Amino acid sequence: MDFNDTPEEAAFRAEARAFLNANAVLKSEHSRTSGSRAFNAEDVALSKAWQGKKAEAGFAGFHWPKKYGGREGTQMQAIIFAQEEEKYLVPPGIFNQGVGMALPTIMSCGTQAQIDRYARPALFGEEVWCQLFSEPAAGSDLAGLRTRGARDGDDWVVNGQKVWTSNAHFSQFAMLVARSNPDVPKHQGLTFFILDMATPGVDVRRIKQISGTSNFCEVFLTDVRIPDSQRLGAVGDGWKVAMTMLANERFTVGQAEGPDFDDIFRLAKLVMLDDAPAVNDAAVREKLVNWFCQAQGLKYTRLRMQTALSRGKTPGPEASIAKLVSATKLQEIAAFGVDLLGQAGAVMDSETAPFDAWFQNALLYAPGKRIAGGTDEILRNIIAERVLKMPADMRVDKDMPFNKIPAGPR
Amino acid sequence: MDFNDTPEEAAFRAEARAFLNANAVLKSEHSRTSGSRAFNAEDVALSKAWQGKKAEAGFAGFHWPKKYGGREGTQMQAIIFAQEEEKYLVPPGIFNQGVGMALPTIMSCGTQAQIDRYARPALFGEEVWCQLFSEPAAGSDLAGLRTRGARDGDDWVVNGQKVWTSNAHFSQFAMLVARSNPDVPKHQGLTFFILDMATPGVDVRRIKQISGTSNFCEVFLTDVRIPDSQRLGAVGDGWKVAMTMLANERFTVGQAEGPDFDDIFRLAKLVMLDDAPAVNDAAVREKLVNWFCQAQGLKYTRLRMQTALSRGKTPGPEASIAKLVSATKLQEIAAFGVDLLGQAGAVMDSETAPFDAWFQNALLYAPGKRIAGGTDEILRNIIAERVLKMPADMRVDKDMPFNKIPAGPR
Amino acid sequence: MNFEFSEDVTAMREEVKRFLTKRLPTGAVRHQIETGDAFDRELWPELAGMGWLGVAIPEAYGGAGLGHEALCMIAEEIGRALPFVPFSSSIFLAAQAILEFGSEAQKQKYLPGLADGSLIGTFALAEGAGDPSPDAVRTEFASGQLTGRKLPVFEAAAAHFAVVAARSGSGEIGLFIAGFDAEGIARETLATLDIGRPAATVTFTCVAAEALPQAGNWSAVTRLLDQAAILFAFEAVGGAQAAAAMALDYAKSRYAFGRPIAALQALKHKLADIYVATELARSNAYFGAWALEANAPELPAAAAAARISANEAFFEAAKENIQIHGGMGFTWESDCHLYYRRAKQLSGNLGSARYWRNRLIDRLMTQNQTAAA
Amino acid sequence: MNFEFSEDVTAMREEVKRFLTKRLPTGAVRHQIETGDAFDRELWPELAGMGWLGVAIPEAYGGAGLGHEALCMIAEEIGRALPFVPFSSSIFLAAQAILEFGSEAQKQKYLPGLADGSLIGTFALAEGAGDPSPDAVRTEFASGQLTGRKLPVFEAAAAHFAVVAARSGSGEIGLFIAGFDAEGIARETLATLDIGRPAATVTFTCVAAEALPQAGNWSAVTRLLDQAAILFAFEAVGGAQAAAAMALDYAKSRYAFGRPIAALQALKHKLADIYVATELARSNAYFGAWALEANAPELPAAAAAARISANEAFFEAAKENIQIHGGMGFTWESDCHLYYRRAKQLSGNLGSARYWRNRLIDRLMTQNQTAAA
Repeated sequence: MDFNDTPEEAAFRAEARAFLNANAVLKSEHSRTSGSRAFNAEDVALSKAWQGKKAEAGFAGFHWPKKYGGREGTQMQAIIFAQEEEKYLVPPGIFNQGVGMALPTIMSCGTQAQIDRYARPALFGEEVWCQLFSEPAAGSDLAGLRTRGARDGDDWVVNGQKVWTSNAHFSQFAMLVARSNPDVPKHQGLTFFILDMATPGVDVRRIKQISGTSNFCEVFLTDVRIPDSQRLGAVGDGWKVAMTMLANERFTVGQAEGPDFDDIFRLAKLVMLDDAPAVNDAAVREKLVNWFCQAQGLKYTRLRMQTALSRGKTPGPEASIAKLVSATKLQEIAAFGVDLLGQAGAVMDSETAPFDAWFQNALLYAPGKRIAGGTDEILRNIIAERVLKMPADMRVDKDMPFNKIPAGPR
Repeated sequence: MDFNDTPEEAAFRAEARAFLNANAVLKSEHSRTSGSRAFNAEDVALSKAWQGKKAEAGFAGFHWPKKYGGREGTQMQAIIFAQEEEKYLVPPGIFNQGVGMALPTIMSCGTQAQIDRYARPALFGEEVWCQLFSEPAAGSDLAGLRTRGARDGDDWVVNGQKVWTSNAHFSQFAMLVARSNPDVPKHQGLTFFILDMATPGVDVRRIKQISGTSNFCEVFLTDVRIPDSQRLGAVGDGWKVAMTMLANERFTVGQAEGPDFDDIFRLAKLVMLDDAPAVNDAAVREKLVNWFCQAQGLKYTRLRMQTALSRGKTPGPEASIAKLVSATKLQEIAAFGVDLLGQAGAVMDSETAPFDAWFQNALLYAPGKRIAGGTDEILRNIIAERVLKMPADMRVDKDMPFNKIPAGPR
Repeated sequence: MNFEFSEDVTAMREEVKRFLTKRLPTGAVRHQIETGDAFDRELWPELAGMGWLGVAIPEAYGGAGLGHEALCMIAEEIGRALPFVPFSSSIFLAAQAILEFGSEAQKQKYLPGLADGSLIGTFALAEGAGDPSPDAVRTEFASGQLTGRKLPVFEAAAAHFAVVAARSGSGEIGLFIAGFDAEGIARETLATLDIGRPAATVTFTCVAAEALPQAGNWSAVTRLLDQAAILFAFEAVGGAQAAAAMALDYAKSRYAFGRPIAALQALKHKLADIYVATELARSNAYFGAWALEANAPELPAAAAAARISANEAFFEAAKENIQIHGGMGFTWESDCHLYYRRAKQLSGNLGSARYWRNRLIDRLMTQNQTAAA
Repeated sequence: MNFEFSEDVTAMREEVKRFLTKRLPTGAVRHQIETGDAFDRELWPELAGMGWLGVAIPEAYGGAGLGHEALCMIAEEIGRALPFVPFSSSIFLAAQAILEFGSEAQKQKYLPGLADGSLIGTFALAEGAGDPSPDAVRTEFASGQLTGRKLPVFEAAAAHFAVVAARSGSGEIGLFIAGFDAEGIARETLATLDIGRPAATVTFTCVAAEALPQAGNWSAVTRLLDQAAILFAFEAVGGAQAAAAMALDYAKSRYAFGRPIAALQALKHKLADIYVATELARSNAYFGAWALEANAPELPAAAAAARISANEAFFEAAKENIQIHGGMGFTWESDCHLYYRRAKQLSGNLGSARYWRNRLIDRLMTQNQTAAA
């Protein structure tokens, strides 16, 4: 048992480091991650350039076939590169939806023409993709989506509203699921499309979150015409295609970013309680140790997963564990960081609130981390059903025609 | 807002105190309640005598009609008497099932002959009753009970097994629910009986609990013949009668007995941690305060309920709250009492373990408090459905004939 | 047994509730906050006009003289409706301080204005992070003048004056009234987590001030904190109940998988637990109301228990209200975050839970009894 | 990345698991405990015969020399199966102490017997309630003799000797071997919460003893505690997993309302949370195993994190296993309570969670780094 790379891994890591050293700057020691940052036009331009540079150097599309510009590499290479890249100041990653999800799905369900059209521009950072799945009335119950796609000649006419779309305001393309047949059970009446975001009738509005920032968009679709050639998979196979895509998501949802154990530990050493650092207080210690054990537990769980990958095994449900634990931990740490400041906890001026009000800000975006990418409740269900093989929740609507399913007051 | 009795209540309290002073001895200051005590023959004899004495003096059957020896009094009188009685050393109460539950049910669902036969002997402590409801495969799902009651001439022949029956080993009579018709949905095929525990075929065995004591029995019923005259309510009305009875139970399930805030507070003042009393430790304080707030909250919730009663209103779901909170609190306090002792926590010798190993013993019976009389999960459902009016859980078996309901591997 | 608010008080509370529910439909408070003003200048005189500001101020000073139980009930409704007004600073703290520690002349000078809303006060104790403590008070009162820096002072921009804790020449901590129009005052707005309760740093440089003569040492401050803690506990109970009700309504109307999500056990049990926590907090707050009105020796322990349990219930309810609303609850356009922000504001405004836990245990250690009544 | 047990060790662990599962069907352990004997005298030599007692004892001293990673895996299986044998006292503590701090002669004298099961040792540190601390050690070693009273000493009735912490003439705490057949020894059985791990008070009155020469001060004791903490953490992980598996099996086979109770969200989420806690604890224990085997400077922090998270996961799993079993789980005839008792025994045996939390934070404060690797 050790933490060493295999010789192949070590060689690849050296290669990655060499590339990164040549093209990026190392982060300083106490750089602060935030789980809530909106990207501006400059971020997008820098991101596109950085993605292009990585793709040119063979550090993108690790799983992709070489013929589309990929590396035909291993999962471990992707992990190692991410580990190394994390240490550098690089532009935000906005290509996960395209390179990590959309294109792999197109490669497995799409036509050769679709692959040829979309693969390289995505990989080389020229085109950004987003995902038009969730709707105001279809979140955890994704298959309950109501956006209507009606066939009209060679086109489909789409009407509806999508929500919680990251990056929609600067994406060129979207993966869209719409209901093509409301008369059959809900999973059977969906069809999957590639949507050009410049199509008339696509109206993107940014959503203002609790924190005041806007990381997500809502997208209104009014008589949006999509050529049938942009359909991905068969009519009515939308659910199957979406599941193919979401299977790729599992690897990408990870820990909630924001203040973690090290940060609250640092705060507890800084803040004084009754003339002694807060870290000396037994009640503070109890909480700190709890978060330390969770943070370390997540870290070593991740390393166990990577070991499994490194040995060619399929990893387990670690991503669900990481998201479930880290989102709650983030909210607790943020709240505690605020509590530690006593009467000034509610002050957000960076002059008064330590670390530029990092904990206060985290408190405002933490609730989203427990919702986006699968709520706590959905994740517990996933663990119970997929890992522990417990029975699925009862569903009244499973075999019912979609338009007969009770939908409550509207 | 105050804590004073109304003039009527004050007069009654004085009356109750006078009776108790004349007939019982006050408890000492630090008497320890235990949630796990098995009664022996002497306890039963003393209980019967005490019940007789109370009934003679008019301090039993507060709700009962005068013609059956009751007081035709108020709920507040019952509460006030219980409050006062609690301060005295009196024999254990074993008449709740008879006086509080069985007889009120007989009075509302039974024949005059049944009332005349059973009322006075129960009230005057001559006959003890128990309740044969739960079965090994029917706990929370009480209506899933399998004990079979088949009509045979003027009798019913009962076969099956009951479990979790308090007091069965010294009870003269039992309230029994059996399945008279397995071909109809489960709630419709039950019939309610009064069972003479001396009937041949009734085999009572005591159940040894985790703690080693035996507060409950299992009762095996083999070809037990019950005359039809002992049937309570119509054939097939057993569920309705049982619900009538359980409605009376709501007032009787209360807080879990055992060490509470005062006791763990006393322990925390006694135990030393790093040369200072544990009560000085901030982490200990955090827990203590949590239990204090719960204990006080329960106390004042109870007083709010009593005020409602005193004003002639129907009390709310306070009993469910009290049981849910106090059972968990008991288990937490017991576990913490053990933890506070560090390396000697696992020692149960009364010489080493403070207060005669009260916390260790409580740790062993506390799990039962979270199960008996409605599990935590059932109580949360009750609060959600009855108080918050949330939808009931989905039931696959509701309208299915009983003998078609999936019952799993046996 | 008479452990319940009187029918008069209950009727008044229903009136407040009806008024605020109608006056402040969903979104109204948020829109008011978004104006950027210091408080809702239209609503404030309306509340005053109904006599609700002065409900606990004696009639002799322009109030209704209905006592603190009535004020507790209003506090609960304030917590529920979250009106954008400086009610708590002006009434729970400033008016209470003057009522308790002011001279007859001061009462006559300030209380009628506080009761009719023409005068708004606040309380300035904190001087940065940390819990209330005499050692943390560095602001000084000498030769009739205050000098120091208070932070955060809630609703300072709305207020005309503050009751300020400061160290006098004798070294004891006292309470002093300083007008915000006086020379030497500087108010600097702070960004706050709770956007519905703005705050400022107030700097006093040789500001003329008058002492509250009955507030001669630190125990006056703790007494004021105890009293206010109970009123804020009612605010938190109201907030907890409102957030839970919002979650419950949403869960009943939101359908997924063909059923309301309220049918899911995960939600049922979560909301049952929140209900239980809120009911226990309410009962502790009731005991606090009794202790406040009766000026009972149990006041400090009652205040601590009420505050701690109410703040915990409120934060849990507010936090899970967002969770139950899912994505919607995480948007600015939902009112969920107003409760979440307020819950956190209340958990620190009079000192942290740690401070109150220590006060409670220390009290129980000395009184050697765990509860009254 | 190679953060996983080797295939050899994993294969051995499967063997242990198969053996214990077959050898100890449901109820077997309980029946063995009910005999009233000090341990399962039949099973013990069988375990020895398989070479499992000496797995981490070097071949030179009669062991298998497979190292501590192998012992960790066996510890997990011990935690799962709860065999009624003094494995932990004799191997995790006594053998470990001699291996670490004994002279060559002592190793030769004791380790082969410990490895073949003919000799059983235990560890005597505690002298009543409280956490490990040099000040709490009042037992004295003078002129080659021990005098004092140790309580509780686990599995004292099964053991032939104890490794005893005592204060020597210099005032330093050392470790000493005392035979239980020596003159001046009195063992008095204690009632214990964990009936599967009996204990006694052992009184030493001028008992001849030999010092472990490398254990010269308190840091030897804390080092032994760190090492043992990791082994006990694996025991707790095994227990947590077994209790959770028992609950899961029951929930899947128990029907109510026409469906297995495993279909209820309340149970699904409860068991998912326990699964998550157990997985995190397992990962922390793995890091502990690495630190133990590598004798890494991270050992103390790794031991504390492994112990704390494993004990918490185990108690939660054991407690909720009873809850999920309902009435059945509350009876003597179910094995549920054996895990519940063991979980609580493990949470105090080397000192309370508080003690380990303090050690962890103190360590993090000095090392100013939170993790290795």
